[in-house]
Amino acid sequence: MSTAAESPTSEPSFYERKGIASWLLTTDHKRIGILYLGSMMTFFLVGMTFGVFMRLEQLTMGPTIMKPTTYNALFTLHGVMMIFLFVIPGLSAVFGNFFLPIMIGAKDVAFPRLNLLSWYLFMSGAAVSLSSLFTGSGPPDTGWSFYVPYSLRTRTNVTMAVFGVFLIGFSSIITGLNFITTMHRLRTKGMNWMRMPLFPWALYATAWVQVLATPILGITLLLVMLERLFHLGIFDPSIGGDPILYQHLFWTYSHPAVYIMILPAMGAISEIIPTFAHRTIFGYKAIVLSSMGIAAIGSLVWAHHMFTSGMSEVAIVVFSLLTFLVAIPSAIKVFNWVATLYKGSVELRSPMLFALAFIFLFSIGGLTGLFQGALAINVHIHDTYFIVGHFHYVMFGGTGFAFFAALHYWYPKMFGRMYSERTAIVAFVLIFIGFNLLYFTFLVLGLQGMPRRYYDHLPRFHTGHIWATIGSWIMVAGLLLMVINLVRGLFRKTTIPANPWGGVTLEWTVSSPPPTENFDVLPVISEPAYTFNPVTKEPA
Amino acid sequence: MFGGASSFSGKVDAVFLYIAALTIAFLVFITFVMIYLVIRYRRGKGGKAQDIHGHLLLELVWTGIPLVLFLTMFYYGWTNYRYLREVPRDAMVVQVTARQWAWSFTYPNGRQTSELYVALGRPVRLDLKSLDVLHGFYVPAFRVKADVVPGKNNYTWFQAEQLGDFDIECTVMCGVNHSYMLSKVHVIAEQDFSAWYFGDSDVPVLSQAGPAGAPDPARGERIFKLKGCVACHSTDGSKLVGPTWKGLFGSQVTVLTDGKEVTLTADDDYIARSIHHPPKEVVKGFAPQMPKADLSDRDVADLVAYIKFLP
Amino acid sequence: MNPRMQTQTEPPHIVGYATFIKVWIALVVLTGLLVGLSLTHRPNLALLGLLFITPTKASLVIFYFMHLKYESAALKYMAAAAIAALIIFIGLTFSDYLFR
Amino acid sequence: MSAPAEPLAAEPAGEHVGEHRDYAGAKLGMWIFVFTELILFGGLFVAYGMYRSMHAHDFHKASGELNLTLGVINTLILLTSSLTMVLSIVAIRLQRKVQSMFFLACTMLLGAAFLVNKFFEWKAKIHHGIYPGSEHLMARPPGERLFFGLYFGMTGLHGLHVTVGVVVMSVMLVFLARDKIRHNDFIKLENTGLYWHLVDVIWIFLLPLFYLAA
Repeated sequence: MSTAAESPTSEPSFYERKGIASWLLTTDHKRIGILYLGSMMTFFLVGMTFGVFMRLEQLTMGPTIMKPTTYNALFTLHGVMMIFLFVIPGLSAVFGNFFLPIMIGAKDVAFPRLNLLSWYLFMSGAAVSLSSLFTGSGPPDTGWSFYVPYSLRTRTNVTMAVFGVFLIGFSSIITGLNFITTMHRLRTKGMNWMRMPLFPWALYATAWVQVLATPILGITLLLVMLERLFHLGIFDPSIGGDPILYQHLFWTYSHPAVYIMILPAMGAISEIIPTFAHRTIFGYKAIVLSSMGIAAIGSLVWAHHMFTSGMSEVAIVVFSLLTFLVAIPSAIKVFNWVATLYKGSVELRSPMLFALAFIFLFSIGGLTGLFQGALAINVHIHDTYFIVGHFHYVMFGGTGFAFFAALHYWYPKMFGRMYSERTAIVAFVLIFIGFNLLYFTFLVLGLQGMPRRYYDHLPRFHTGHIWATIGSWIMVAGLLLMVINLVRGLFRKTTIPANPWGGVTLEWTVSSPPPTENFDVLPVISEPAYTFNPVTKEPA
Repeated sequence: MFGGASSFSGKVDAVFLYIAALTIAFLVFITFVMIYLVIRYRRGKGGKAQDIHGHLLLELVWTGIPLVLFLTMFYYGWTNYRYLREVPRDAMVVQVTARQWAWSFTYPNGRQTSELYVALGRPVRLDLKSLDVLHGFYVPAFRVKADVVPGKNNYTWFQAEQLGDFDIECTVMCGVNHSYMLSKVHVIAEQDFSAWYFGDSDVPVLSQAGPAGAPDPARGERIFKLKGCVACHSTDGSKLVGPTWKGLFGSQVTVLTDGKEVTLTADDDYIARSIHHPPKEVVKGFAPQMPKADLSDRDVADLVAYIKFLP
Repeated sequence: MNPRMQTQTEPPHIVGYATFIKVWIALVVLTGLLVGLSLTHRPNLALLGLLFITPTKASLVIFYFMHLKYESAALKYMAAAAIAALIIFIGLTFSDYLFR
Repeated sequence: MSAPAEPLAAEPAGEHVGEHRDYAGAKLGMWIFVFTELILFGGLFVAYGMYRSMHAHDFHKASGELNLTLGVINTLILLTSSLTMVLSIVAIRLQRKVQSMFFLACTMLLGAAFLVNKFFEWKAKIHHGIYPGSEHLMARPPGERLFFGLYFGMTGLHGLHVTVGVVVMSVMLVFLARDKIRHNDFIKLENTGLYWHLVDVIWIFLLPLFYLAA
């Protein structure tokens, strides 16, 4: 595992061509990945700012820095941006685009132009949904779930926001379609399915969920638009429609969407842990199967968001049972990751710290999910801060931390530069402490009965809100430090070897940053993924 | 948590404790093992890493044990939940009406209130009805929650087991004043409840829609509280979602009609128009958010009388 | 290029005009049967038509016109998975509506 | 799917992989797209199923008001257009370019005829005051309102797909004329065909759900 392997190819890197047009018209999967990264980090920072303002408002009781309409718009936009513009495309659009073809030994994805189109759809969706800020009667105030009939009655610009999300959904479908075809058609010689690294596997499972679940969101949002424009009546109780049907359709997509968010994150963790333990992954097959299992069972549990909605008792019991089943593949993954540390040679670099924190935080997220699956408790904690806390543990402690882990892990490969390791660790510690102070307090508040989406709170919740807000400051300080560190790293002139961490997947065999064509000669694979010992694969 | 204010609280808390014990044990275990392995096999120690590809028996064990534990959680959660769906026959039925942004409660004898009064130890069935959008009826102390869905009548029930006042909160985002859609449950002793229930201190108003007599400001005030006007209009001059009613009558107001600004005097006619067709004339500086209320002419007259009565 | 890919990459053999015309005739006949059944004004027969004839017609289009019959096993599995996903989705939603 | 196909040509050395020609890949991509369309309509079928089970009688009554003859004619039109579509593909593979163009043009004309038919059907309904949100409809029971809401929503979305199909086919016609679609490079036409048949499959389900529910 030499960390100083020399550049295996003299070809110019994919950054070689300059000019705006070379970026905006590119069909290179790596450049599209970078485009996604830039746009998504921007959306993340904006969404984070919204969150900071919400926490500030909750620092005191009663109206202080904003009016209820502003607050309601903030939590809606925070949700829409973080979910549809950050975590759903998240790892698959950034790292999937950049690394999937390289990791399976291909020169690009199956449909490069479609790939670019998908980025444009994503950006126009973002533009359309954010344009609701400035058009009509202001940004939507419904919450990101757009529940009917309020979303049909409110005078705010729900139509625009929903149309934006529709476009983003379309972009997500195209990415999924592209990845499936890529993995079926473009794996290099010798790379059979069971030799494929786990990140591509996770993307494969994700892609199927994207392809099969997103259309439901599409039609649901389309119907919301039609309702608002033409009063079709399908969701509107004053015409005869059933608001619960909306919830079914919405969660039929939006629950699997949670797995669209978390699966690639799990995939990235499955890459990082073996690399820094310097040994093969424990239970490769189990992780592959659990990825597919999560994708399959995860699509069957949506109605656990609706236990108090007045569904039939049969449906309630069925969905509660299925919900507990989906916890199993996640547990299997956690066990396998931890077992991968056994008899390894563990190096605690910043990506590894984020990855281990992921395991801890995701476990809390997953375990708090069990409370909600249990019917009796669900009645109590549904629609409270407990859900908000749980969701942030899974989506931020899970996907968010995995995203940062992946970013620190693949950063040298993507940019051919390096961030400051020491600053990265300081930032990590701040984020980790702030995160837990913020969201663990949310769990407690929820158990005490603090409902979500409240502009104001009762006196008995006040202490909790103060702690949470202080946590948000610590976390944001860490996040900003992390971003500054990563941006500063881009300007530090260093040469990065092809394989700085000692990884064994194909992306570490190409130079950093990779050449335009990825590979001069397509590699031929002759052994399973993650063969570290006894023979360490050196770059060809 | 762990207050036990209703007969359902204990059942929820028992399941909570069961799952909490298991999950905390799991979390501590996995974290401990993780930290131990990181330290034991750290890079600097010089141990050689080994490729261990997996262990079928281990995989089966850590699939099987969680499966069994999860199923017990499911079962325990479900059996205790069933209690909430089986309403005792002798329960008193109270009709709960939710609107943006207020609750009202109608008792079997027609009495209407904006806060819920119940007798200690007596089961109460709540039939939930929404006049506009989704709401959520939630009493944290009782661990009871149910969505209030327009066009569909949901129900829930509870049996209070502790004297005192408990918060009612709306849990489904329902608009600007969602976080102020609060009320209280007053749990009082059986004999106090009977006295209140059969007493005449607070006469039910809306069942009395008799012939119009002289407008009655006192009745207007009750409508003001019961029909949710109070959620958006203050009577002390403070600015809420809608304009305050203090000093409203006879004052000059600037309204937007079809996009034009018009200044007019707030008289009986104007107030009645505003109640019947809220979006027609919206006071400048306020959003057109007022819902249409189902009020009779007499109700409106009484409300106007109440507004006149205000200083 | 992937060697397996090259073996798969050739388009399947050409199916002649006659097969498709036969399928078309079958589709028209089935449509006639379906409409005929519903015109008998017997709800059971009409339902039978809906449950059996319609999927048959759809399968004819999918297998012949859309060529699925001549495609690889992988694609057939995928199609089956997609349709299964749809059926499960409909079934689970009905677990609510049928028991309300 | 935009990836062009040249199934028998090997990948030229040094060319960026974006230009690769992969017949099976392009078709796989299209199939996956077909699945998403199927599920998109699936959401509407769920809504239909729910409301029909809740308002069986109203659905039955409202369905009687639809013009069965027009519905059946449109079904025959679409079935025939599916046939001509598939024949167009066979023709180009047999190197009969003119025949292929003729069949494709037939498909387009049939698609257009379907839309014209649909237009008159909608026009008649709207003329009778039956359209979403109309006073006439609001005076009727909820089940009938839902039936017509779904009718306009589903046939509308289907009509939109037909329109898109006709536009795409007109592009394909130009490609055929300019030899951009050839006997050994016909994936664009084949994918257009897949899309068109999907539109047909959806109509096969719409016919009994709306016109034969009486």
